[in-house]
Amino acid sequence: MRFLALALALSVSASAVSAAPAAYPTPLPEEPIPTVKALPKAWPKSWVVIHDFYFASILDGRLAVVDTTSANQPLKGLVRAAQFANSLVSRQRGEIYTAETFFSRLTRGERTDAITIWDMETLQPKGEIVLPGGKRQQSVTYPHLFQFTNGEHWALVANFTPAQSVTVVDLDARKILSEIDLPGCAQIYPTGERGFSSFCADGSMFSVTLDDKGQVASSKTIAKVQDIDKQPLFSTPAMMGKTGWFVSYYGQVQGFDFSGPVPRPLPGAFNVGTAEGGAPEWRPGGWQVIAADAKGLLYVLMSPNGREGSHKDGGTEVWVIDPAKKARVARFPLRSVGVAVGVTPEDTPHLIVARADGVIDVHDAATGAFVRSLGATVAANPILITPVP
Amino acid sequence: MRFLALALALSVSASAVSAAPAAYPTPLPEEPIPTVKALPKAWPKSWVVIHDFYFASILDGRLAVVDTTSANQPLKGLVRAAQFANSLVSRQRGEIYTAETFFSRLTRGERTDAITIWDMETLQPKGEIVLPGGKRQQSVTYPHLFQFTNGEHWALVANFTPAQSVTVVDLDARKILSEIDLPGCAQIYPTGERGFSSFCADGSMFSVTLDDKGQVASSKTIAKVQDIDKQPLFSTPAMMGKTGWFVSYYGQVQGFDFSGPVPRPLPGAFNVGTAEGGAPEWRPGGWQVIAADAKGLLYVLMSPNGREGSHKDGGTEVWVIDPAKKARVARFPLRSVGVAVGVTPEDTPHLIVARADGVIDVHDAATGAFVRSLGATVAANPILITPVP
Amino acid sequence: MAGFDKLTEKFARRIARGTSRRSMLAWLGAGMTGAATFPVLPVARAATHGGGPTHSPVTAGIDQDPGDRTSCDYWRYCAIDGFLCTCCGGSVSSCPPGTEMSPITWIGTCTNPADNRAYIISYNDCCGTSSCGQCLCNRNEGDRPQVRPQSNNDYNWCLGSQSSVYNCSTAVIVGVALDQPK
Amino acid sequence: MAGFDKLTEKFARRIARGTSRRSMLAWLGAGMTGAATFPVLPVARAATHGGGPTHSPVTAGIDQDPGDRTSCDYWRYCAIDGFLCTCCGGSVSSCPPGTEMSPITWIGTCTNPADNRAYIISYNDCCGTSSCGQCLCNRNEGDRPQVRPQSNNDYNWCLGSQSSVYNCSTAVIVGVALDQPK
Repeated sequence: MRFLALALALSVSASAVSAAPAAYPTPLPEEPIPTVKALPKAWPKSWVVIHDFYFASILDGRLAVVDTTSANQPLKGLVRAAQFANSLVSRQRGEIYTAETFFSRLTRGERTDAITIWDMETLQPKGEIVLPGGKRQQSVTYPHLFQFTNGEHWALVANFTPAQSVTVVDLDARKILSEIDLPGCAQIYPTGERGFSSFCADGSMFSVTLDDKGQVASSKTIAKVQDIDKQPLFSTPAMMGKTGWFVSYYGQVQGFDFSGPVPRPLPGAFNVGTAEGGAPEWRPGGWQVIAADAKGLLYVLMSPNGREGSHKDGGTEVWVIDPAKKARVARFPLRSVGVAVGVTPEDTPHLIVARADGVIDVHDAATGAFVRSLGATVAANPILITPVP
Repeated sequence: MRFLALALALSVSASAVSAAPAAYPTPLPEEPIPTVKALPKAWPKSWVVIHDFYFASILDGRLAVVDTTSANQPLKGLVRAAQFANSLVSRQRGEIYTAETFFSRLTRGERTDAITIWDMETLQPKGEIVLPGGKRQQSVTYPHLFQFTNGEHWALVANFTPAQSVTVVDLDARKILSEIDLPGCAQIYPTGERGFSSFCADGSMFSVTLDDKGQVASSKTIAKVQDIDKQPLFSTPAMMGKTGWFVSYYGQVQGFDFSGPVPRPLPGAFNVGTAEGGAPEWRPGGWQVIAADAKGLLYVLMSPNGREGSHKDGGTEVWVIDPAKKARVARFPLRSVGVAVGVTPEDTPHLIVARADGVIDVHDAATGAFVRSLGATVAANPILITPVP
Repeated sequence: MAGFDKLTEKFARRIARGTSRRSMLAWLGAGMTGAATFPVLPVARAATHGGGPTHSPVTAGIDQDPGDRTSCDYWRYCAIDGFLCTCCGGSVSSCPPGTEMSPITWIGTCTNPADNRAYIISYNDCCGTSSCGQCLCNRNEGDRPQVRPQSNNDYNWCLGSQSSVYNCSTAVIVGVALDQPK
Repeated sequence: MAGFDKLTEKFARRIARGTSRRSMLAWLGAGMTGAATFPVLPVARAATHGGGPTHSPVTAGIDQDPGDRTSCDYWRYCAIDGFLCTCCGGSVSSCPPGTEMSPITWIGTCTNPADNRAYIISYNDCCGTSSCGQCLCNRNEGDRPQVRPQSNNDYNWCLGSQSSVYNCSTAVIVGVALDQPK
């Protein structure tokens, strides 16, 4: 305590009274400690969750909660999304779920896979569900590796060891229900009340219904739903209710109705069309290349430099497609190369564009007009935009 | 296996023979898998270890092993240095040691502090020594929070809870020997054969000798070794053998002889001097502001914008000081603002400068002439340069 | 050290209970070996940016507390070291959702250019979420070596918190200094 | 799936034993559901830089294997996705010290502009050390959706390794393709 006493003496000595100006007779008030912000119980419809893949430290990925109306304080908070994580947001449950992987010594040691449950008001973890087997699929984040089913009471987690399977998780009971083998198939598209479908390597779709224990009740294969060689579909669709709209590397649009126990490919695939200025041609390009609004329009990120291998290069325009009319209804130029697009469910919807340089731009979804930029202030590598339905 | 078989069939189909030009009758050879590089058993004297504090993910900090002679492949490998880590390199033991902190769920959960032992040839971990109590000091990395003693058979780890103490670790037996309370004192300067000294808040130095069990054998306080108000010393000295040369925020140079059991302040502190062009004046500035070469010269990073609070701003010149003559012998302009300096023990020594923009520049230590830049290619936030003695 | 630990613990508990600033400052005046906040990126001030390329400032809305709180130049940040919570989902005096405010930290003294008073600023860190990554700011007016913890901003003060992982730093007014900063 | 796992394991063990490339390729030809390497940063190619602002290229030193191996444009990187090991302490065909090479990965086919041959390139990832952070490169010639793992570079193939933490990617010649890439 001898040294401590001396230190204290020194700390007290560092001071000499000053007079405050008459203009402000009262000092600024003291502020309470500790203070931690909370979020509104019901997030505004202008908020989105942006997945930051965080290339510089993939094991330290995160979700950014973003207020797209705020140009000066868009970042409302961060949620951990460690090591090739996936995430889900449930407004009805008031929770965010992250499917993550941890090692006991950061980069090495014992591996633990778990779903972490986060409260949407506090962004604090409320619990976790450990995923057995160390088999959770690690990929650049695709939304359809982790999905709800059974009215958001359950979640489905993709596994890849490289053996493919799906783990069925009861979010209410916080326990594992089952694991379903899925040889040769990938991605999870919730189907019907309790089940899912996946694309398979032969171009078919494999569909499973689950019983109330999470076991396979029935399964079915729908042959030739896509031609992977000639029209490979991006894995991430735009969802309109229970209809998923997929676009191919070459701009072909294909809908699937996932409302029933067996998925139904919608007849009449069509193309987003062509345009001048392509070198050699316009094609969809980016990581999340298609989004839907509440009115039933699709927004497709397009690259003018379409060629073999350009499908992840991002795009400089968004083409608005009406799938009912099977026609393009507008072209919106972007301010820079975008890699992901999303549309907010606001009364006046906005098109949110995550750019390759990390900047988030907000456009009017009806006109394409630029509204505001959030700058590169919420994520280093924004690759997915999740509006909160 | 049905889907698998189909996938395989598809993978085989992707092909059509071509003719190779006559100029190259033989194809390039196949290359072995797996192949992992190793480092030379004796690292060249041109190599340094650069601590990357990694602000974007402090929990994922790392050490870069850097060949300062290579402008196109300077990065030889990375070693984990997690969560405000400290490190030591022992050429005689052929090992690197990192003092780190881990959480079981990356950012939360159970905390484990440990020293990890890395092999200098393979950069693979060879083992770890768990540090009890979750009390390891976490700071922006200072070299003197983790030091050798007892001929590199032991290590000393600084703790801060904010209670201050030092943990004595037997590196040979890989076990904890003792914990020594150090109230009011900070930093660890190895002293004599088996012991250390620390600066204390009243301006004194507290010195401890250890017995062969790592317990305190004797201790001593040397009063008034620095005036923290008037000439605060940067905590990181330049070491010349067992003499530590410290510089103050205002350029005062003070040596300490740590060769005996009790440190001996060298008489005759002096100043690095002044120069034209200061606005308002030249002062040392940066994170690692002083380095020594084998000839007995000191290299001090200097800022022309010296003022209260400028001591971490980095510097635009390096001033070469001869402590024997107590005189400045040269001024070297840098290409940009430097934050850390080191001098290699090469036959022709080089001054290595880590810049605020992450670029590493190499200068001739004798003339100051710029030799090469390594670019911003080894570390995001290089804050310490450790030549390998 | 037991006595010091007890003091610290007591201080933490007082803050947790929301004890009045006045009593806390009295206790501080009685002599806390304060301690510091967090990291330094040399020249971080230059690297700092606000909420966007051309964004409107985040202000208190009153003339007596002037300046943009997303800017490293804001008066309360005279000795801060880290990511500004104002850019991270928190504010100048509150932590972002999902984090925990460190119960104790180091105390700086900054002069408010509007009322010319010297305020005691507590640079509490927000903990338990990884590096925010936005608005890195390092200013060192009054910063002294680690041997004087109450005047050094290089310590990670995510220390009384459940996790020591650092997210961002606040700059909370905890009182008016009896004296001017040196 | 047991059969597939056994195959994979067998493949891994063969590689670990250094079995000749020829027998491996024969096995591949017999039909491996290859699988992919790793992440994508869209437009990462533009962001990629070499070893320094103005550095000399890192080359094979022979005319038959032209190009700078620290550049994303190098011919072998036609379908790579990640940090180039050539910039990380490894080389085009070896992992940096301290990492472990993933035993299996996905296989691309790239044309060597010098000899005009199509080579089978194995993009083995290096694992157990965190993101290298240098020379991020993403090219997608021949990349197909994840449903075809052997043709998709978004999987993290640090999978047969002790740790799944990804450091960088190699581009190893494992043979000459019988056929040209599409």
